Amino acid sequence: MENASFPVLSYTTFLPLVGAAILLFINRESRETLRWIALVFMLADFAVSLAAYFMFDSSTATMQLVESHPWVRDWGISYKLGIDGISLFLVLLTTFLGPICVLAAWNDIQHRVKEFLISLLVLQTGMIGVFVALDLFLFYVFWEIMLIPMYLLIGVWGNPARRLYAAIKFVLYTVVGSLLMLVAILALYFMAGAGGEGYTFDLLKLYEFPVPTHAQYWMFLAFFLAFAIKVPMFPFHTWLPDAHTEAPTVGSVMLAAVLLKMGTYGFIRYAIPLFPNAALDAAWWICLLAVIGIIYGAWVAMVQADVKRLVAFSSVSHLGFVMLGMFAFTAQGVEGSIIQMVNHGLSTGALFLIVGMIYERRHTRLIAEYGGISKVMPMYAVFFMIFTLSSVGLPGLNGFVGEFLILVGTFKVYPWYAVFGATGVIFAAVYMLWMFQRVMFGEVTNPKNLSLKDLSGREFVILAPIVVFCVWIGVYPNTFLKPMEPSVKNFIQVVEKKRAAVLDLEKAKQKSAGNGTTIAVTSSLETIGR
Amino acid sequence: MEAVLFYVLAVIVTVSALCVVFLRRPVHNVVFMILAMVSLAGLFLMLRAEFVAMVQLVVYAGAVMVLFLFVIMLLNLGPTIFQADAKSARWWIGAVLALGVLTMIGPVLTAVIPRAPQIGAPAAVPEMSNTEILARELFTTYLLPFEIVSILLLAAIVGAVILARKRSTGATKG
Amino acid sequence: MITLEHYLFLSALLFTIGMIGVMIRRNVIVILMSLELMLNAVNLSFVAFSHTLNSMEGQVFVLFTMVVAAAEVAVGLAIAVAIFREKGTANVNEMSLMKW
Amino acid sequence: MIPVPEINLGGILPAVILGIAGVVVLIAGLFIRKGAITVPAIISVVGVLIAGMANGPLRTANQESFSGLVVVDTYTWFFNLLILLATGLTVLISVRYMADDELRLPEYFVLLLFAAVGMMFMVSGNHLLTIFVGLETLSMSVYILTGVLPGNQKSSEGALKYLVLGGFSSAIFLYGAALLYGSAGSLGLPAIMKYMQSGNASSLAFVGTGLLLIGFGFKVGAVPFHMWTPDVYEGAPTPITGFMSVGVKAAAFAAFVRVFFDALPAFQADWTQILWMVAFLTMILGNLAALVQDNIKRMLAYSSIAHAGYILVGMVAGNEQGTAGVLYYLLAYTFTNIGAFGVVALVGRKGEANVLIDDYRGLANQNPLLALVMSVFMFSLAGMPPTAGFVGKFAIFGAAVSQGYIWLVVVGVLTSAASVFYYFRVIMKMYMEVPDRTPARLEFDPGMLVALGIAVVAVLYIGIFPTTYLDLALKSVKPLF
Amino acid sequence: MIDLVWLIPVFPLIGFAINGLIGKAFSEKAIGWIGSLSVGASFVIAVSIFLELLGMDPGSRSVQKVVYTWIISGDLNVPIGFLVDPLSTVMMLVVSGVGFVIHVYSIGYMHGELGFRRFFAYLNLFVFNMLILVSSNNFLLLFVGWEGVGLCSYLLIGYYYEKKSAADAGKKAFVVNRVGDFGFLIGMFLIFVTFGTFDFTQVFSEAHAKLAQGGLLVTLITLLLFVGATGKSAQIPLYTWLPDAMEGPTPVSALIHAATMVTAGVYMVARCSILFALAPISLSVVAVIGAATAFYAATIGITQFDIKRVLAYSTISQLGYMFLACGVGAFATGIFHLMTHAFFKALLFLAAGSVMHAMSGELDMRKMGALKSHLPHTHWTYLFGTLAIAGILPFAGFFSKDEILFFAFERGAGFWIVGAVAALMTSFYMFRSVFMTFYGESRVEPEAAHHLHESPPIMTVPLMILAVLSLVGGFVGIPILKGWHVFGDFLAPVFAPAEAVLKGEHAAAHHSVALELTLMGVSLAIAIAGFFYARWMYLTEPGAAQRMVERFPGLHKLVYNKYWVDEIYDILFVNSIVRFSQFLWKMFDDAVIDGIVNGTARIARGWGAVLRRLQSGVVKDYALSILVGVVFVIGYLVLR
Repeated sequence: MENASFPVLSYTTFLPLVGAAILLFINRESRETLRWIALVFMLADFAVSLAAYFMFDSSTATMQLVESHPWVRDWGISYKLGIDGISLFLVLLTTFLGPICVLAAWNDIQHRVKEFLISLLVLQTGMIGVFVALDLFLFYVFWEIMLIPMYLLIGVWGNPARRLYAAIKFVLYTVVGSLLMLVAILALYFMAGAGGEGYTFDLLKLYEFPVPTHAQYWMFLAFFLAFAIKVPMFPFHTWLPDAHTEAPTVGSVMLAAVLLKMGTYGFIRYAIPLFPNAALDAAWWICLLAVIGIIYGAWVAMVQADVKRLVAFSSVSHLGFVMLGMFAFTAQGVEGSIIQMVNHGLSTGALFLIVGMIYERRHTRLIAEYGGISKVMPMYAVFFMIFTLSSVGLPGLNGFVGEFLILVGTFKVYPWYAVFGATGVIFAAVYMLWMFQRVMFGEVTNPKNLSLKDLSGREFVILAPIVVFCVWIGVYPNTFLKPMEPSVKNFIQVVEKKRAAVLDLEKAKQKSAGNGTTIAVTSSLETIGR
Repeated sequence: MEAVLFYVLAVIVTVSALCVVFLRRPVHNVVFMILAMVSLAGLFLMLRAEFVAMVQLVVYAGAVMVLFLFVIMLLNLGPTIFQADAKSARWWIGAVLALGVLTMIGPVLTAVIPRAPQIGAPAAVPEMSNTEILARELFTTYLLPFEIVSILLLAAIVGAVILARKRSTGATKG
Repeated sequence: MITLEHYLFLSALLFTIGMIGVMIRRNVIVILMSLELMLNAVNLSFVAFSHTLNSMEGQVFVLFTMVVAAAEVAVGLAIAVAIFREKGTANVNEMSLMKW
Repeated sequence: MIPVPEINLGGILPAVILGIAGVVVLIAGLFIRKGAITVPAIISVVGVLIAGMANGPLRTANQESFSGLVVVDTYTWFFNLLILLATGLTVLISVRYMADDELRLPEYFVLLLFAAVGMMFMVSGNHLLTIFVGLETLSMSVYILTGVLPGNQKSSEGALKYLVLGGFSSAIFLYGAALLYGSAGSLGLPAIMKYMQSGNASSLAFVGTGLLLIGFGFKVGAVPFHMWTPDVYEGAPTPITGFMSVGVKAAAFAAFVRVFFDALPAFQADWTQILWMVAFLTMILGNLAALVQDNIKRMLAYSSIAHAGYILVGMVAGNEQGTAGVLYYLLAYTFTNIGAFGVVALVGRKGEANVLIDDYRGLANQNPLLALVMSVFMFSLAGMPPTAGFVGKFAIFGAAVSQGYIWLVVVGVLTSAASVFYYFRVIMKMYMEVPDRTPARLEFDPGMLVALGIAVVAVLYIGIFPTTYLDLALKSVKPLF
Repeated sequence: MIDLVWLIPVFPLIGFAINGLIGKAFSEKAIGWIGSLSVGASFVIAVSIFLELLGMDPGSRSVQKVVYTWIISGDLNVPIGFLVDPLSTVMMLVVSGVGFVIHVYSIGYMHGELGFRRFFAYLNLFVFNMLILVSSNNFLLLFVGWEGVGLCSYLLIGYYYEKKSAADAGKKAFVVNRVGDFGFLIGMFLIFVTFGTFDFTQVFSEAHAKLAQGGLLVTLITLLLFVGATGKSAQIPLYTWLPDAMEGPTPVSALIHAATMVTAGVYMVARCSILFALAPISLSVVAVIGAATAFYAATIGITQFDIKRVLAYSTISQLGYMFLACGVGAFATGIFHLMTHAFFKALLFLAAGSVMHAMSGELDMRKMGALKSHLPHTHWTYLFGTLAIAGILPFAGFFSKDEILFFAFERGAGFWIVGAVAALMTSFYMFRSVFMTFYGESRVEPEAAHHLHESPPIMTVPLMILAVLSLVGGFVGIPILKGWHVFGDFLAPVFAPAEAVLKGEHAAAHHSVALELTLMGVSLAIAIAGFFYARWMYLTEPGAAQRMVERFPGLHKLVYNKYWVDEIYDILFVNSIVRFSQFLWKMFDDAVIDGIVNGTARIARGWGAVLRRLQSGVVKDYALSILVGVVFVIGYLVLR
């Protein structure tokens, strides 16, 4: 694949980093300037990514706008970027939220503005990088880089109570997973290399390489751990509520809207296509976990006293849907889960913004502290309502399309999972509306709430575009479904084909006690007792 | 004859070594150390290593041990109770482990027997004295280490000087 | 008949005694002496080997060992003196400001 | 009469220059007014630079000289470079420190340079005698440097512990050498190798190998021969600690690798087993013990033990990639750790004060840039991309995986996951906590600035564009295979 | 004209947009009329479409209009499309027509309310969703409207959100509906996996081919769909939300919880008539549930004093009738009753609203009485409504209800008896409400008394319109006389396939005029009996009610408290789940998982603390550890 004429992806990825670099040299006292520069760079980044969107040809499934330059030659590491229908919208989502986050932090963050904006921009680069990388090494680098600014966001600007605990918990959780994944990456690299493909970290080349099943299990396990923690899937989710609760608004937004998607994206881009046999063999169990997550998250969310915590657990539930659809492994399921990634990014991100706005005013996240807010903040109430409904999955808004596709897709394969998953829809209504009611409805019991000001112009500007997209996806999802259609189809075919190929290969080997260095390496992998 | 000499020396060495380790008075330790050195020198002689034997006597038994003696005088470490950690398990564990090493290495040492010629076989170049050969070797083949060692000694001297010159404030920092 | 391994055993014995000395004595000075014992033991092996093998290398090595040992003693004693000046003891067990 | 010995200065020129520089400093010390340390420092740096130039040509060289006592090849070149880097940076970060700690001794630099000389002979040694003498020169200087702090009991105590244990381990090393000599008939590495290849190697040789391994294991601070490390690191003057953690370690590993891969490949299967165990213990103990340290020097000491463990994994892998990984890792580690200790020395302000991790509270407010730099070093130590530390770990673990040591690598990554905790703890203190008392001003000096600048840039640069350096490492280990 | 069908839902949407976004600029009147006229416009179009439909020959009265494709994913392809056939047309007419009237009424009723604009916006949004629901050409779009109306009912019930009870009621309505929707959703999935499409015509035309008659699959599908219906249409067991829904403003109760939304379930069942026809079991379930609800709700209705709640339970009971009709296979009749019910129930609610208006918000009938003189228009309109619902000839209710009873009888006398008894109770409690409200001696509290006033014409005119409708509405379905049942004939083509199946099932019903006439007489008698009994109890013999209560205290208590169903549900579902969730959160999340996580960390640090102790600080111990190493290494090498 030759390089794209105009390295739009590199620009998208590194523009924020440039911004960060520039900020380094701005006097920390002139906060407005800092904010404006950050905002400008985020907007520019969004513009560039839009350019990428328009350059994107939605009729083909191949990687597009590919840029590939050798990086570490003798390890076969290359700087390779590219997007397809699957990553396209995640990139757009990220760049879209960038400026919004800067705006959201405009008044929220008052101390160490400079460091904050720098971390934010670096984080942006890391996240986009994860979505556009097509080289395992590069991917891993971005994957880890992203940790650092997030750690700072939570730890420095989080709310004093437990920010340190939450921050380190977030990091350790992630690192444990991703380091094991690193081992798997290396193992894969050497197997493929010995397997004659030539030593390379190029994802697309590695797709070709049929990993023997027993090795797949180990590697998939490692990848699964890394991604499942990030998603987070049911038993690995406990870092999420803490991180969300302690993080500053913008941190929560980025965390919910994009970081979690890195996990799901990891599955769809890496874990499944690289190890199809293991993935599909495990699908049943993973779906089980997903369903448990859906219901568990919803139930636990229901009894939370802290708005942010509640939304955090709702994320666990929503991401459960995403995983369910993905591992149902039908066209609807996968497309649904991708759409749902975007949806969750929009609605949950927006919810965190909403919560942040009122937190800015009252400095508490306890539901009990509120009540009757609608009366004092009507416009706020409207937005809050819309996002609540979109996350409840009301038809006509984005949430419905995703959840519906996922459930339909799942129902074809695992009817019972779909049935139980669907109960999540009920509980979603319960906990969201209950929360909404306790916060917004009733008399204004708490005198502190009487004097709250309604949304400012800035806040309106933050929320309005998100609403637009919520409605857009809800009413005319094809804008988003069409571009991903071919990629998803191709994804499914590729995986199925590779899976079959591996099985055939192994049958063949069983027949003629195969030679082939693959065997050698795998046997060396088997003798991992040394 | 030879055998007798060897055993006598061996016994002296061993005993005095034990004394070094087990006697309570540092001064006595030094004295027995010297004794050990001297008898080792004897063994060296038996092994036809005259020069080494000489150095052993002059440098070790002479200089080094005297240095020890000086220091002991300087710090006048008078008679103290037998300073071994009799009580602590350290004593036993240490001793046992050390003996363990001995017992393990011991049998291995026999491994060389087949290659070992009888003691008393003529040295390589009979027309030259051991010292001469050694000198030749030292100044041709082993010239480099010889030079390096000079640096080592220089370092040691400098070090000894600055360490000794350290004025003691007594107060520990940090 | 006195064979090589007589010498080797003797040296091993000395080495062990030296180790024991390091292990059980408290007095810095004596510990240094025990170290010297160990080095001497090694020297014995070297000389014995060199004699058997008819090669000078061993004896050369011994010379260097002696030099090193001497230097070590000098420095070691210097440090010991310094410490004695500061703490007024030569007991290593009391030299444990730094632990854990 | 004695025949003129074969002399070829070219190969050992860098060492010679350093030695001369040392002597010059020593003499200069007599003439400049007492307590002036800038001049000696400058002389030393210049000496290091010249030595560096003299080292250049060695890159392509490949010959034995001094009747096979030293071998001059790319491997030597690489490590000479490393040693010069370590020495130079140490000198740079020392100046301010010494000024603070009425440690105004020119001899400090002399010993530093002599130590470097010793290291160079260690890495170029092709004969156990050379290696031994180099090792002792190095050790002797470092013993003294450790104890050099006036009126600081910790310093003296550290020196004594180091000396006693050092002597102990050298005795063991020597005994091993003796046994090898007895069986191989010579101590030249080629001779030993020939003998080992011959097949009828006596079990004496095995034991000798084991004892050598212990000697080196002591120097690199591998469990269970590591016990001296924390105390000595804590007691020694901070820059010297940095020097030990990179220079001494590097030299020791250089000799370790050369001896074991050059002379003892025949036993590889066996000593690999031992190293596997040692590496395993080292990684676990180092990281776990570091988790609970409050003194940053001690924490870094344990962390350096842990890193020794990672490097040993590279040796266990035992192929070219593995050893190349070791070299790259040492390079990365040199910059990183010298930098880290530079910051420690800087934050220590008055010598050995402020060495608790808590003393880093609020550093980010007081001096954001310094905090950022320190964070970079911490990330590199924790093995986070895009720093050099990450590429190093990647290289080593990769090699180990390729040889099928998956479980060892898993232990490695899990322990480094644990290590993230204590490295990030420093960052946490710097960025997320506030000092209980307003700390004294930080005083920079050009030397420190240059050193830190070089270190941080290098850590990032060779982390992001590692290709060249990996190639170098790979070329440098060629002579061993 | 039919091509413009999409305009029908769009007009209210526009109304919603205008009022919602820029309404702040307008005066109350403007807002009100924008809202109303947008619905009126839809009505006009609906009428014209209706006329056009009449122009076509009965066989081809089914037109589809696809606007655009909504979701394409794999083999899933869902259009935004409309289906114009008699059934949907009738529904559109009812919804937009009644909707329009109620909008106009609201202008007066909501006058001066704080959230006036919000109210009309929501109301328009509701009408939009309702029209989508009834006019969509596929299940998914129907589901969209289905959920949409649920949302609007949530919003409008919670209109007085400052009242906790109101907010709770709104939430309850939404959640309970969600439970029903859950069933609906699963049903749709089954349909999709069976037919590979959501399109009505396709599904229904293939139904016979793809589904074995009375087979498990079709039964499952229909039952699941019916679960959805029970949620929307407040049938046992999911009816509990409707009475609470009365917290909303009265026009809302009229429009949503009487005339339109709650009938969505009936519409859906009728729409899927063929599927149900194929599943006899489901049919009988529908019938039983319908009958049971009709009876059960009526009993509760008898004992309530809150006028709106009385109406609410009567609504539930009437909906029961409709399902009973569907259950016995008389889908057309069900729809017929749906329409008439829309008229008179809306009327009743609006009249009740007018009463409240006059009584400044009082709802308790025990505090009313003798309002006849003060509220003449309200009185006679309410009376019309009552006569209609009680089934007095010639009011609309008579025809539809009687027809239902007839078909029920055909299916089985049991159904008929239950229905008849329910009818008796209906007429009883309706007249009871009339007497308690408008007749007898006034129990009005003095301060409320002196500003009693008839409502303004903007409210009374709609009442009159509806009153007329509930008088004449039944004439489109005159039984017996061939060809006079215009309504039934109009709908016939829609239900033809279902009819066919059912006919095949049980032998053709022998249409004996005599029987039908007798039944008519009986039901009329029943209605009148109810009237007199109520009159006796609440007019001529005040206190009789009290005696009754004293005679059966237990029974009364039980019924008066609505059989404690709400409480039981709370205990069974709400509380238990909340408790369990608490447990999960505290025990599992915090204790177990985080316990493991933090535990690992603690163990690691613990080990660190242990290992550092090895570092005793005594140099000889260090030497010892080296020695240990020596022993092991040598040992390994020697013993290997």
